[in-house]
Amino acid sequence: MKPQEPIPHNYSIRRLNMIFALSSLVLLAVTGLMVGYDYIRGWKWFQLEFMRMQQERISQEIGVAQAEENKQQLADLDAQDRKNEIELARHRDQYLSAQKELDAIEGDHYRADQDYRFVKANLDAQRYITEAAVVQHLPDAPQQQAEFERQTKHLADLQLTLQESTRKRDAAKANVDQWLKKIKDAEDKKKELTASVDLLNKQLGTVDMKPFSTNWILSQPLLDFVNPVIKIDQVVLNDLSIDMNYMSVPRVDRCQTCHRAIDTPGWESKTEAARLSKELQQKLDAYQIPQEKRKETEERIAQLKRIQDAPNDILNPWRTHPKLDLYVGSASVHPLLEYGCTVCHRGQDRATEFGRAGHTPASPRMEHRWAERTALSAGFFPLPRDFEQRHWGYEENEFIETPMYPRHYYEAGCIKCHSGQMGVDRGDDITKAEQTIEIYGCYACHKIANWRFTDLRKPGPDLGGIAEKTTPEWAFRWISEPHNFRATTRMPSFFYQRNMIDPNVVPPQERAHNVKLQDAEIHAIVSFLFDKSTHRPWSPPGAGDAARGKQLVGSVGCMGCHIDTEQVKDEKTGQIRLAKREDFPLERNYGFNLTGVGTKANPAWIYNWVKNPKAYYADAPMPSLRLTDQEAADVTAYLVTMQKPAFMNTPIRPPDAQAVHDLAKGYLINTLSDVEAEAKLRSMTQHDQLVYLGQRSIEKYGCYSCHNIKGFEGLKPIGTELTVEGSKALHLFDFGFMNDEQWKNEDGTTEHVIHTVPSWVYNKLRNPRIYDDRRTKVYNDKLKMPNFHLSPEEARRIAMVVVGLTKEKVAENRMAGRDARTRLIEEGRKRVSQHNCRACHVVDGRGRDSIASTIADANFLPPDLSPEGARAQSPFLFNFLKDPTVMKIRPWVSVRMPTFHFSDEEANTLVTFFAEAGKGQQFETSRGMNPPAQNVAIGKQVFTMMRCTQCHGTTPVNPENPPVPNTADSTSLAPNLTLARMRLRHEWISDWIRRPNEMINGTRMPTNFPRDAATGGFQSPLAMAIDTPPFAQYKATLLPLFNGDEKELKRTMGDAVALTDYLRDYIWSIGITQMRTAAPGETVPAIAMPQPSLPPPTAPALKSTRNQRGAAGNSGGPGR
Amino acid sequence: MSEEIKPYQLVPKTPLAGSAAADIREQGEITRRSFPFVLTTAWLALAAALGGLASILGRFLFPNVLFEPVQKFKAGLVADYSVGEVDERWKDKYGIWIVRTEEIVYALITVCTHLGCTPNWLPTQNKFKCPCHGSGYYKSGINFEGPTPRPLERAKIFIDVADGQIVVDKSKQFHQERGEWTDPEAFIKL
Amino acid sequence: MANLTALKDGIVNSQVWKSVFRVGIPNTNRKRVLAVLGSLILHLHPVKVRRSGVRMSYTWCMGGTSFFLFLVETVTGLLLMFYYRPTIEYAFTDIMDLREQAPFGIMREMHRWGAHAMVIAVWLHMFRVFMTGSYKPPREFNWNVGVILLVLTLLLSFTGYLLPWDQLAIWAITVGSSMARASPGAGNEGPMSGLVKLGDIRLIHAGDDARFALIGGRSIGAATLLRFYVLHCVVIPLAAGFLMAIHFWRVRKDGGISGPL
Amino acid sequence: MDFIKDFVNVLSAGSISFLLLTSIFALIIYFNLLNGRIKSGGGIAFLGFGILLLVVGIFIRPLAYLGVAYLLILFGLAALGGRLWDTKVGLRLFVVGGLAFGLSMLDPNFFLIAAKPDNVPIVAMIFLLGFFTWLALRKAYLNDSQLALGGIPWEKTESDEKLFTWPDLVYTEMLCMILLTIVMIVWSVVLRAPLEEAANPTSSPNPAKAPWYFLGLQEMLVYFDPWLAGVVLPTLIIVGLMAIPYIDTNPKGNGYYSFRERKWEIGVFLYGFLVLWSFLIITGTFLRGPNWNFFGPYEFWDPNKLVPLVNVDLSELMWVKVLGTSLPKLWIIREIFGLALIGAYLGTPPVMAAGPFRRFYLKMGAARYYVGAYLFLIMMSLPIKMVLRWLFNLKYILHIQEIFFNV
Repeated sequence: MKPQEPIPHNYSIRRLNMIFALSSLVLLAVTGLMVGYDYIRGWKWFQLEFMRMQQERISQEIGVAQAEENKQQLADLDAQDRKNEIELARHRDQYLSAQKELDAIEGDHYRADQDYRFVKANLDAQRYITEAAVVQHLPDAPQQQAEFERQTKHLADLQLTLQESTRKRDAAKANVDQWLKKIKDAEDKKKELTASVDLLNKQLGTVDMKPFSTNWILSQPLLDFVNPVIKIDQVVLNDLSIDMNYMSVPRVDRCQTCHRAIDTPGWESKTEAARLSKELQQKLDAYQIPQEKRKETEERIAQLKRIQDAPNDILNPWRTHPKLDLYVGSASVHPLLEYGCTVCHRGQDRATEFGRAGHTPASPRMEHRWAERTALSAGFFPLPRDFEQRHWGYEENEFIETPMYPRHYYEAGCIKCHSGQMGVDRGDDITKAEQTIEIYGCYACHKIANWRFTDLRKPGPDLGGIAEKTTPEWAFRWISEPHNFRATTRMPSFFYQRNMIDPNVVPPQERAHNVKLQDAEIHAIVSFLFDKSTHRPWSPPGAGDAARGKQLVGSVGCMGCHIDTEQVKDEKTGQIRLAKREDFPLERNYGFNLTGVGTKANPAWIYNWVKNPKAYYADAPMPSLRLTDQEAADVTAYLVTMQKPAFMNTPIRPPDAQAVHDLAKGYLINTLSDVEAEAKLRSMTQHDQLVYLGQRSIEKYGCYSCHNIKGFEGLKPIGTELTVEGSKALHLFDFGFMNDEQWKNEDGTTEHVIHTVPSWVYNKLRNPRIYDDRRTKVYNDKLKMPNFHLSPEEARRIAMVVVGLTKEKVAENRMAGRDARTRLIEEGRKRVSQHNCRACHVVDGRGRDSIASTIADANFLPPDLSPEGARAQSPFLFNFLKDPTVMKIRPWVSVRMPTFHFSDEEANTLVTFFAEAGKGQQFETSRGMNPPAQNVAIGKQVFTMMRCTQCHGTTPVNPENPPVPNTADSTSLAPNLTLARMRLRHEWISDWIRRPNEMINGTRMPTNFPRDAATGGFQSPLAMAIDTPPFAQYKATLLPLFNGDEKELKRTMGDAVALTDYLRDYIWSIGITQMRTAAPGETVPAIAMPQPSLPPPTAPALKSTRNQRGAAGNSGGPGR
Repeated sequence: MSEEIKPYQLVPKTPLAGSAAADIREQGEITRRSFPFVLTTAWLALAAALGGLASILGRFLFPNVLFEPVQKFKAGLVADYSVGEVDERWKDKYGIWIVRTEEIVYALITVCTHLGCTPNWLPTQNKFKCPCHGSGYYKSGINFEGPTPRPLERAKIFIDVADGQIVVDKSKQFHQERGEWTDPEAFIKL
Repeated sequence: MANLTALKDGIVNSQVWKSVFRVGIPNTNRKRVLAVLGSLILHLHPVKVRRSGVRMSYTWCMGGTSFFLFLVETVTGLLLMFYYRPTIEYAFTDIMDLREQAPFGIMREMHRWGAHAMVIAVWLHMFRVFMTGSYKPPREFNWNVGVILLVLTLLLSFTGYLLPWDQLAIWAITVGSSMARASPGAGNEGPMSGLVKLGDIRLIHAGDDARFALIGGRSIGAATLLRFYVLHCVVIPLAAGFLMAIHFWRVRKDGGISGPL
Repeated sequence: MDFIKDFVNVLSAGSISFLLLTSIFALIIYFNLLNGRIKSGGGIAFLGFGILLLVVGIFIRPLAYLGVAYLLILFGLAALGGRLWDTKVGLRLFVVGGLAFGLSMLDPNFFLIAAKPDNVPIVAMIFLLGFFTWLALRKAYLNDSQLALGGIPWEKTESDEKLFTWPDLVYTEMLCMILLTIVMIVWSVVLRAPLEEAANPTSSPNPAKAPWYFLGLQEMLVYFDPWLAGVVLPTLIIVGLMAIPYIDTNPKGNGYYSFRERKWEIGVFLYGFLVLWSFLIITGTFLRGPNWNFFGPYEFWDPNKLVPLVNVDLSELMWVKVLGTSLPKLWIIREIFGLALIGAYLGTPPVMAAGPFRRFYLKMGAARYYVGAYLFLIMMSLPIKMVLRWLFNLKYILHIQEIFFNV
């Protein structure tokens, strides 16, 4: 078909064709590129890699399963199969006839069933019609009624025939089955044998990605929407929304897309596997795992062992989440479907790529290892083979507002929901971190407006009467560098810091000038404090014996809150070195270190302070140990011997007049003009200038935040508020010139600043002045935060809390500990933490390791208060807390329970806390009960049979200072039982006698009624013993009490609960009912009843006391 | 050293003939000889590319991730359900009836197999009745009246070994007509 | 190969094919004419066109590019509407989802770069029309339609810029729209707007001035996002489409691609 | 390398770069270069202007830089043989431009700005504008040389000869579509669309820029009050564009490239489009950094860069500085200088109509003349205001706060 006539063209068609062909090919290639770009995504590689690992593991398990599967059994099963086949063939005709017969019957049965259904349907309709007729009083109601009856009868007949045919059918079926039964049984047995292998093979199939396998085909580019195996895994959390600038957006966590095995056990890291297997093993040995779960736990431990012995460790992102029972597990406290991941870890919830998800490196090494790859491959597969480098594509993305918490800071995420609690259950790191902040007093300068850190007392001592306490010379040297005087002090060093005098940071001439200015400021502060101080006369101590004082200090309980040594033996290196705060339990840092107190304070002050601290200033944290004058004198004598002469002979440079003048003028300029300021300064003497400068310097450095200083009450804390510091944007943190820099701390360690918020906070805590390096600033503009000389561990802990304080709001129902009862407990815990009770006592399972480290024999330690709530009666506890002398329960303990001068409100809070924590009724007093005489008699016999008097005294004693038993055999020390009635709750006593060890682990009270491992009930030692000859006489006395009922007696002797109740009734009878013995001429004060300061929560009602044993005992055994 | 400027001549309007025609043909007019290779590859490539783009648009319409409500939920303990009774506790939230008989517990999906309406359980008449077209099912889910082609589907149901609760997973359904109701995951053996 | 061509002939000559493609492969002049006249799209062009109209170095093909990019924008824009919800809660996360999980999230890139390319193409088209003096009579009106189309393109791009609702977007639009506040007479802070009073009540204030009309509120918020979304997806494209029709029509009516008379 | 970078950084300061661009624009467009060679007379004039700049530059430092750059470009063009519109020369220019851009991409600061996904279209626009301006002027030059010889423009040689739409036009259009799709797809695959953090109405990023095609307007906001720069000028740009066909009565040059026959229209349009609109966009994108300070293309965008920007009004300048008195209270007297200056500026068209432009006035008719003149004046007010601001920090010529009317 030649064209009619050629036509002119602008471009040669041949060239256009060529261009057309080329461009179309390029377009095709580019379309392919687009498909590839969209298809190839980083997370797909992670899922493929995990499938490969699963395949490897499953095939390994198949190998193990096949090995176990005994071939022999399988073989003979096959043989039996063949035999059945042959036998069936022989009886083929009978089998066939049975089958035919069944089919026939099947037909009848179906017909009968069908008829039945039709008639039933008609009957239903008829019932409706009759009811309607009756209701509407229609004339033909009776006929309908009759019709209804007829049909019901007809239906009954049909029902009979239906049942008949069903019976016949079942018989025929049975007849057929018995031929097939043998084959079916063999089949089942074989299937059961190979069940585990079949299951594994089925699993293998789902994870198999060999080319051209179904999974592989279904995950090809344009097909991967049908039923993809490799897909994005997400959890939609609507009620845990993200606060995105005044909007709450539903949170959609997609972390599981790469972290495939996060909630499936079996992929733990080696360390986690070791920890978990040890923990499970412990539980197994302690019978804490219910019977049916034991086998499964053993398998789990075996699996963990296999993980530990595997050649290489499982790497993130394929690891299981540690502590699956607490996090992420479906049965855990924070199941994945309800909490997701980013609630605690933060990070970009919707991201499906490593870099965009906001992973934050903890150290520069980690940052390098994750280093961002070339841009092109950022979205493509990371090189699978470079495991060591593992370049996952970390990019410092400043557009992520909530980057993830780095390693060692994970528990920062707890604060968001647990800020209403004193401690996070099983969150030891964060609990200790918050306690560190409370003890070191960060909240004083930095306002933290959440329940945990509000209305706490000022950490530093009152400086109102400093002149009475110490000398200006000491004060000067102390303020300039407190750590020279005490290594473990909490007082930070404000002066001569890095940005003032560090040689390689501050040029020489400025350094000299700075020193002068710093000296001037210290002199000014000291002169201001001493100028404004009160001068109350304190009575001098009498003659005291230092040795007795030392013994007293060691025994009476001072070492719970104080530290008396400065040298400590380093467990690693073995030599003696300067002590650090971390060498001692946290509670011992509550009071200050006693070394050098002699040089610091004058004896008169020490004497009066030790006798009654509150006299010096009202809210002194130190309680009074009720020392007699002589004891106080002895203690003072000992304390005076603790001198640090070296500290006092460091020279003090006199204040440089010009420096004082310049500094004072610097402040005057704010209000007066230059000329007026000069005139004012000339009019003031050197001392006045110092006092004025001192006041302004105190204002500048914020001493009033931690110390009560007259004239500075109610001022705003000096530091920046930290309430939402964790949400502060990264660019608002002033890194100065320290970004990605290395710097050397004064304790020789080198730290590295990386561009993340946790790193900034950590380095700021380690040395607050580093961000001034290489910056030219006027003297007063330099950074002011003092240096606490925090160790890396302390700094990390505090930084973790700071980073955890975020502005994210969590719905009320998701906050932890919001119910009324928990609020009561938490208020109490706050008091316990404020008064440092854990120095001497174990509360909620924690504490007492301070005093334990100074007292050798554990039997002389103060009591473990874990069960206190269930044990103590509220009035007794209330009075005991107000005035501990009211009853001395453990006279042999040298450590004295101090008087804390609790207000009524505080005492009530504590009593409520102990009651609620112990799950007992809040203000319960059961003193009034009087047990029936018969119970008492029986109890007395049992009491003597159990020989309780070996340890417990039963003779009434004066509760206020009972005689001290001989402490030779320290394991037999036990409280006097006559005090029980006043002190202990009625039903707790019998409970305690039955299972002391479960209440207080390692108590001296023997376990007289051990648990029966099988049933879990209690075994009674008297069950057998009663018939033995030595017990004959007791048996004789007991018989009449049981009206001669031998069998009943035998039974009661075996019944541990009954026995303990009788014991309790007997103890109750011998108890005293009056606490404070009336001193001559003094009326006995009524026992003060604690007022329920808070609305009593809906605690369970008090259990009704068991029915009284009838005098005649006719009601058989006491009803249980 | 630069292009030489020569004045243009006005090209006459006369129709092309002779040499000019040849010259044009030489420019590769569409003749049979040149058509097959270059142009076929061009058109094929273009068709393939456009096909690719079209399938991309198609694939675009199938989202990789769904925000549908959760399919799996915990339905309390077996003891919470009384024997022989159809429990409608989860009907609104998850579209599931839980029925407990003497031997087994099974979960029926509240979607009529006819056209997808939600049937109601009529205790008096002891049957599920679909309001849309009158389909009727027995308590077991077997269809017996109305246009419905097949019985109600059962959802996967099992006991979570960790805390002993019933777990219903609607993402897996079981059809009675395919004999799937015997599958151990279709019911809980008591 | 033979049966292949046979097959081809079979198809091409089948009634179905013929009813659709009335003209068949236009290899004769008559067919070339009919091909153009017969097709809805192609009859946008005249049957024959001046040589300079085809020459790339003359027209730069900028008009065609702009129109093609407009079509690309429409297609990709429609596709994005499948995944984007214009509320302040979901806007940002939907756009993020386009990159994270949506199939072929690259459509967002196509749409955005297409928008920038279209703005450049429209400018270059104006540049070419000016340099060839093609605005001179009889094409003045068409030049004006072109200018309006230019403004509409800028507005399209401006309204589209806000939709991802990230910092870049909200602040670009805040800067862009704050100019409207200063319009004389109609802007709250423009001169002479103080004079428009009823007694002592100012009629033009922050609550009802030009800027308020543009962003539907006193500050950029949910109303603005919705308003810009509707403008971007419906109002301006329709207007632009309508004006383009006029534009193409006038090109033809004013004598096709301009050339020396 | 650093010396060159610093030199370019200083050069890029508003005052120098704008004046340099204007002078180069004049150099290229007018003064005979168009007919292919720098005429000896014209050449000396330009050289003189360059040296003059150097001399004045001794006193006003920036002008020295301007002079050096200007002479560099002058000799550069001369080195290219002065024949700007040859394809060989065009190619060399393109290569030099590409090389300069490539080299400066090595500088991290420049790379940060130029490689930002949203700025890539601006870089593309610069190269496209450059190429198409060169192409248009080259074709205009070819036609002009034909017209000079009394011939006909190239377009006329074929204008009456028609080609079939099918296949020619349709074919090229399809190819153009395919190539465009390829470019779009590759561009989308290589560059990711930016997505910064979620919108936060309380904290604005530093700098907060409008979309790139409005950066010209945002730049104007620095020199004029918002009502002028935000509303009046943009509307006048649009109205101006729409009025072009009605003001331009020159029948010649319709449908073919020619410069000589439409010298004034092309000159004004190119100045408005290339020098004002595109230059402002480029400055707005590349040279405006945090706190809307000027930054050289190779300079680090330091948020705490301090630039003395204290500006002064004309009334303050005259009354306080020159006459040494305090500012009079009544605004009429206070703004007398401003009013006079603006009155003179706006009064020139009627004066010119009577004087030298009489011929134009008669030819175009009153309406066209005045509309065209005032649009031109308002357009030129922008460069004048910019230069006054850069050199003397002059803010308002007319500052009537009472009725909120400032120019």
